Amino acid sequence: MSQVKRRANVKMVPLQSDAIVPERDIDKAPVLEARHLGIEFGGLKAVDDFNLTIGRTEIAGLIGPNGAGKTTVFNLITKVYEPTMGAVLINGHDTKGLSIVQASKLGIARTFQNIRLFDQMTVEENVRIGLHNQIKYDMATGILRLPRYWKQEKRQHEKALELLHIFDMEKLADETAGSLPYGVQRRLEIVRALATNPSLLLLDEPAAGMNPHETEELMENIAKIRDQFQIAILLIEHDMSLVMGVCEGICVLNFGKVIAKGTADEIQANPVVIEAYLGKKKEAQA
Amino acid sequence: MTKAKRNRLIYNIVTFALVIGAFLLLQSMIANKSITRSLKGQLVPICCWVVMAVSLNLVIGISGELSLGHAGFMSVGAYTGAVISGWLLNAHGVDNTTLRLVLAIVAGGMAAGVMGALIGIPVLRLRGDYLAIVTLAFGEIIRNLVNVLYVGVADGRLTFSFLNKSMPEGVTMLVDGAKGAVKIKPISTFTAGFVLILITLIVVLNLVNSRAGRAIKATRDNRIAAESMGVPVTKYKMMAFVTAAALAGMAGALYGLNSSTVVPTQFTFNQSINVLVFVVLGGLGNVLGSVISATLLTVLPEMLRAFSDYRMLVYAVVLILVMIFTNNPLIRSVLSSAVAPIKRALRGKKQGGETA
Amino acid sequence: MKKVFALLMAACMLLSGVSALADEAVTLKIAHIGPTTGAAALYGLATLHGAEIAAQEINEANGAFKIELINEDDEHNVEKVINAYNAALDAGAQMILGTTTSKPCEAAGAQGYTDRVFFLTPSASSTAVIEDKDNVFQICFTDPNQGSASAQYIAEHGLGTKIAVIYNNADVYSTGIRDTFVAEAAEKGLEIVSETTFTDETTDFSVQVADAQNNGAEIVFLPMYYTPASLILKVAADKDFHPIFFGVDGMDGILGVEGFDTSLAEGVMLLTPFVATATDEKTVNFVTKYQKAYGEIPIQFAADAYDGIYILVAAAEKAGITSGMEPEEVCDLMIAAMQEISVDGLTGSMTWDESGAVTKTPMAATIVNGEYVFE
Amino acid sequence: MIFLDNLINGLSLGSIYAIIALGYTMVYGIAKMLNFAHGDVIMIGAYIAFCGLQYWGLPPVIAILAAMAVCTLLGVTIEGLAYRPLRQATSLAVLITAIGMSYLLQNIALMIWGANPKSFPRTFINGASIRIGQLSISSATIWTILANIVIMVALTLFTAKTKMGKAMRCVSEDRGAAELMGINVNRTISMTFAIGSALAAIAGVLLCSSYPILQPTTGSMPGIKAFTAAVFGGIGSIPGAMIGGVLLGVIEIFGKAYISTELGDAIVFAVLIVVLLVKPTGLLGKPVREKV
Repeated sequence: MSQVKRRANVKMVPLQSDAIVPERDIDKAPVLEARHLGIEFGGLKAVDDFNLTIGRTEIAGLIGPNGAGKTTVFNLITKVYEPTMGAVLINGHDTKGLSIVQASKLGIARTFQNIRLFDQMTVEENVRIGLHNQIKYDMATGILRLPRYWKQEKRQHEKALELLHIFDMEKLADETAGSLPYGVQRRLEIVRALATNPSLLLLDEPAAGMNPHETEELMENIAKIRDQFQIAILLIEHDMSLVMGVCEGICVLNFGKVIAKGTADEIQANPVVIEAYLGKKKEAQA
Repeated sequence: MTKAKRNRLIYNIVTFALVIGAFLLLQSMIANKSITRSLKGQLVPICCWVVMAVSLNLVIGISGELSLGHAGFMSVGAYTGAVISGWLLNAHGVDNTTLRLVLAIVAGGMAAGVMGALIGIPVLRLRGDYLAIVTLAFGEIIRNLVNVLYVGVADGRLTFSFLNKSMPEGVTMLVDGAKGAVKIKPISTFTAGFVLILITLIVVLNLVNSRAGRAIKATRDNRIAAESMGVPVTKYKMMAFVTAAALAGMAGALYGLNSSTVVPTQFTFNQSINVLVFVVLGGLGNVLGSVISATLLTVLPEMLRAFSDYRMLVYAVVLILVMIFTNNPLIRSVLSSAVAPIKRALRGKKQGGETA
Repeated sequence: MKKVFALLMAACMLLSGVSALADEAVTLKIAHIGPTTGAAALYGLATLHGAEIAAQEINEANGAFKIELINEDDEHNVEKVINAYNAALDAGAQMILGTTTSKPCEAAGAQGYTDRVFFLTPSASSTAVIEDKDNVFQICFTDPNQGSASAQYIAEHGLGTKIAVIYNNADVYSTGIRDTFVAEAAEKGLEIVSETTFTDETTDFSVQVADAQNNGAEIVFLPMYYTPASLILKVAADKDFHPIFFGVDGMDGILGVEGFDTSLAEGVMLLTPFVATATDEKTVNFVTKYQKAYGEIPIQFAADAYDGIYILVAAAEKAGITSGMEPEEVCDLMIAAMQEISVDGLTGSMTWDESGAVTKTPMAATIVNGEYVFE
Repeated sequence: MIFLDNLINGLSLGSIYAIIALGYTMVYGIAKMLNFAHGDVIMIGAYIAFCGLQYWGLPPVIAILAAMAVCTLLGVTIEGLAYRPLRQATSLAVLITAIGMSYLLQNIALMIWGANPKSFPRTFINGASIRIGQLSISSATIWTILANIVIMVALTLFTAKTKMGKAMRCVSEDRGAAELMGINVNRTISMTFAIGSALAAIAGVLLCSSYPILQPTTGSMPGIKAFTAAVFGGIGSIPGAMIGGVLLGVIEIFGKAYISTELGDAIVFAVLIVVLLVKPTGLLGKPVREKV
């Protein structure tokens, strides 16, 4: 139904050994490359020598114990923080010195661990903010209500409803975002991020606070989104069933460093990971 | 048409209907002379304060930044308006008062808009309390500078001087330092005020329901999220700030040209707070609320002249109570649970009607 | 329509015979407008109280005139003063005693000029108050007049030649006096060695005083109200700087500030037409009544307003104002009458010309042992 | 000579700003709110001391203690009634409330004491000035500087050594975490307001000893300038408030003396703006990172 605009000038880059699933990158340029990425907060290395390459339609997972630096990696990729070491390339473009807005324009969209919706605006308006750089007209057109205003508003409205349909949320279009239930807010964040027409979608704990049934539904939807929009997805998640179920490649982070990379099966079998992360988790659960 | 769109349309229609209705009513009262001198004298100031309140609401309610220097922009507009009007009359012999008034208001708006941009560029990078205190500082600086500004007109040319009054012979002073803008020929009319309110409402309401307006609201609700969606936050904050400053400047020009003189002490921090009270009482982000509260709070003190001792006291208490009632989660939930059954009853009835 | 009605009323009164005039006094509806609340309330209340005492005296005397005093508050605000003015006319005022302060008076007077309403201001002293307006008359000196009179006084009495001026550059009154003082001083061969400013919010005067001291000023001229003046006196005392401090009428009241160490003001000279400690019969009568009614010693503003009511009555008598006469009609009659009368009041003997400015002799008082003493 | 004279004038004014800024910085550092009414608490403190000296004939020290007691009570009451219900609200809402509180205090003072200015009586604080050669330093300045040093040392020790002081630092760092650690956040913030308001009373007395005119608006302009000083020094930092206050006072005096008395206030506010743009955290402030 939706025709996603393909980005034309994608520079081909040599294959990186940092790819989790190598075969995906043979015929497709990577969307994201993080090279020796790192940041220090007052002498403390929150992320150190982080390398990751994500292919064009890959779904990758970033896991690790609390405080491992996962969200910091997201913040580095989206330019909330400027890295003190290394580089982030998005669709082949170096993002050094770019702002959050410029990074977004390069094709990155994200959701937030602690939901950041525009609480006082309606669901549709939230999605329309995502469409901000997709369907445009200037301020004067808006104030003077020129014909272009009506045309573009109509397009925004239709597009917003189309996107909301992914999660069957069209009926909620007029609700105030802040008044929605938790799970719906998480889904709205994903829709809003998709509206920016990204080539890489970063999901920060999308299943947090969801019940197993909702999580399963979300899993299906993540795969559906990838297939429909032909985008790459990187997600942070503590729910292992979701990570193992949907991610083609997984990267494990501990104390700001990558300790393992591989497919779900490889990670589950990796003794380092089991010791550092899964093992503990199992004990805790038991 | 969606529900939200319908509600918005109704809101806008009510707003405009109320303003136009009030204007027609007052005009008919003026025509058959059933209006008191006192009320008639307040018509133009009311228009000015309505525009001030609506424009400040654009900054505080819609853009979510607390500006404490709004009166400063009003003074820039008032002074510019007075100078332009005096210059047109003295240097170019423009006798047409309507033309003078329109040009003065446009000039006042432009000057205040430019001032808004100059201030906004550094200030809007700051956040929250800092932004508030810096707008306050700018308001005071503007007042300080206007105190030592001298403008005269002679032989068709404007002469400006700063700090000391060095003027050529035979000059007619337009702005005379602490004496303010002097010898203004009052030319403001109620109709001009009414038109200015309409323009303000059209600008603000249309802006709010457009791409730019949504971007402004998004930066208010969540700055980081807005940036992550590719919305350049500072640009849109600036847009709201400069628009509000320009509208305040236009109100200032109308205000200044309603009197024979304007002094810097009319545009102090207290005046900014007065407008803030209008905005808070009318509801943050609620344009119609600002129109109503600015009107009532301008007229009521005149009707209750005997109580003017307590006006500021009451304002202060109102500010505090409104803030606590609208922001405390506990009180809000109590209030909304009290209102909910009524809402439900209303909605139930409507839905019942629709299904039937 | 209203005018016709007024004429009919006047005709009726004439018809009802001369005997009526003897029994039924003419009622003058006078509106006092001034800041009775807010930061300048001190002055507005003083003029209101002064006017009330005069009105009471006239009403008790059962003469040819009765006074009905209407009071409207202008909050010392240029916008509010128009509201106050309109409210006064709505309440039936025939003439205005006011307004108390300069800037509001300028605005209201201009409105009154268009509407043809007569103004007599007790204390609004800037020239802009009367300029280009035939309907406004002053009881106090204009600011320039005070400025030049001060310079003349200093020169004639040989108080000194090196002068420092400290003035409020955000205040019309202060800058108005300063401008002519500086001009007149130059003519009289007085040297201005230091000139510094402050604003309404200033509390620290150390720079201003230090500048005067370092430039060897013998006289410090203070064209300002007493609040900042009291701070300047304190700083000077701390710096062991003891020139002659020369003030203007705004300095009046400094001795009445609660808690003020009057020794700081010892030797301060000020130009004022009224001091409450004078011993003439009129002043004693007024001060006694004022103290009884309001529990405080009247300042010059109160005396000006007290005189104002008597001036209005004298002019009304001359002009033949009658009860219920419309303000428009009153205005032109009063303007003509004002130029013919001469009134001997608390603040001196006064006459007026068509400009609206008053002519009276300035007087300088010195503070000795915590009291004002005339030369 | 003139330079030294101005320097001393600057130090006098700066020490007043510093003592007010100490109160601001404490409250801002811990409660994370700009207590706009702080200047007006100062004014109330000065009025209480005035009443004690002028009407009740109390000895100066007792009058000051009375003012401190009243202000402490006032500060805690304000916090409990107006600010506590807004703990979760946006900073916009809190700031508007604080502005409302500032106006409320001014108008209450107006009702109780009237608009006529009062002159603050002479006490031991503003006794004879001290002369060194041609220079003279007013005794109020010396007392103010002494008070500044004592308060700064006391506050530093208090926050470093005592249990309550440590609790304050925790709340300042991370309110949520402090709550989880079992610190009573409400009580800690109340305590902060109590201390800040007691300091305000002292500041009020010192302010009015240097500039002995007392009006309902007495606290507002020094309050705003002292906030500027606190921001200048780095808000939340106790030595920062001291340094910021003194520097701002010196800048204001030098600006007036060497540039123009007309533009004195404009210069002060221009300093604030420049500082916020160049170094938003002030001279000694710590950078704050927004959590995403």
